[in-house]
Amino acid sequence: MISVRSADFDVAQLYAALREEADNAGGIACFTGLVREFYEPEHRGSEPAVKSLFLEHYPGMTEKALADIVAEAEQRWDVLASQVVHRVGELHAGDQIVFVGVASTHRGDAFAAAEFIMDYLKTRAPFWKKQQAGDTSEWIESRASDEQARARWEKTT
Amino acid sequence: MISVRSADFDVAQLYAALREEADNAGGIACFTGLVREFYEPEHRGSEPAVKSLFLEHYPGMTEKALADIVAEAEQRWDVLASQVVHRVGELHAGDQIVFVGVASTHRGDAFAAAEFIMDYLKTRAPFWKKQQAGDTSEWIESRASDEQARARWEKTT
Amino acid sequence: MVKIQYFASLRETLGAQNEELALPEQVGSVEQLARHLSQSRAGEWAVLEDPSRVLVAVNQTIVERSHPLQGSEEIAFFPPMTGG
Amino acid sequence: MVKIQYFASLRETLGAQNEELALPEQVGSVEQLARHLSQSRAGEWAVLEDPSRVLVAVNQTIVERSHPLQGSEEIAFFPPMTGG
Repeated sequence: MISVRSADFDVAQLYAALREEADNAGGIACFTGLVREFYEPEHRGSEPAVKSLFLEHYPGMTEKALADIVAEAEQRWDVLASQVVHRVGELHAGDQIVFVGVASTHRGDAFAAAEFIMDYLKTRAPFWKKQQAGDTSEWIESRASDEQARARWEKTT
Repeated sequence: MISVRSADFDVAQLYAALREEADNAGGIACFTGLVREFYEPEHRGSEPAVKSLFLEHYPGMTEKALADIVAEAEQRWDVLASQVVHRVGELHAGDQIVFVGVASTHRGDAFAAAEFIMDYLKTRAPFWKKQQAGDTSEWIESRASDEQARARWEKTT
Repeated sequence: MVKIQYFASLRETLGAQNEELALPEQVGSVEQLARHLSQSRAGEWAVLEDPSRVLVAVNQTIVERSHPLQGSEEIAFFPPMTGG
Repeated sequence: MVKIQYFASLRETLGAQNEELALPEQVGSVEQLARHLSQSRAGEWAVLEDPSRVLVAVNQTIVERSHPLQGSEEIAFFPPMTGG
């Protein structure tokens, strides 16, 4: 199941759905992303920490991009069931922002498929983060490390 | 926290503990292993499926081996908090058998540390599975693929 | 007519959210559309020609700059994604 | 005296769970202990000399066959692990 929404999600419920749906799975790998409270390097020590984020997305394409990523993971690995949830709108430090869970016959496949989905979701699904620190807000720049994390999957099977 | 016990565990509770303990984590990676109902290849089609397992362990060394594995993961990656639970005794098809959860600043570290702990736990912690199918029970043989999964971590940092 | 959408920092920089446009005859690809918008509107619009700063989706799929346009697509320009 | 424990299939094969043993003078390593038990007890005990089928822990840490023994350790013989 793929869900893009502003409401929070319940990891216990998503895990239970994976366990229910995946008949005879050997393992379930899950990842939850959280909103970190951080200082921009240039502000460190003086400016207030980032306390909130605004998540913009491209309705319609978002769901399609996530479905394509999950379909690619299903091609590459033994995926018995998967759950992808991404929140949009205003979020605060400590909030859950994304959940990816994969049930598989084998643990290696569960880990690989979940991490693959996360790495592609970061760089290929149309989400953009704007951070709020004190009175100022600015768009977060994409990171080369995220693109590198995605690109390494191109070399493996 | 490391726990070796016969009682079942609650993934929601373990996840909540990770989230609580890891201040300002960026992500939490979790893996749950489940008891699969499977046929031994030589029995396929005629003999009953494996319906239960007995997990033997080496009390004292088990906890020490798991603590050593977690300490090694903490050396290699940014681990803000971790939870490892392994059940022993009699388990049935579909039961939860093992949980590994890691909270980290970065998702790559959370995934790597969790998978590292699983791969070492499989081959370096003193647990042994005996399977029951119908009236017969036999010890499960170790798998070369598990040792290969562990060995690949020797080459990386 | 194509439908064009702009997202996130690009939407703010250009002060444009969405528009409908009849493609000029010489515009047959994404690259040519970006050049057309950049040249006809000038100023901040030049950024559309930089593939490292602006990605393009046609009918909700990310495409290369060489992607052909028929004239009835849903086109989106946006900065590199930062989800997850 | 060393304390020796046997686990899982090895425990069943040997019919031995744990024992205390005074190390003979010539036994100064894990390898020499395995040979001593194999030769003095014969039969199924020969498996102890096969490092691919039997692992050894001394004081609850897995060791190589060359690991030295002082004579007061907790020693365990067991098959490759199958947890998780």
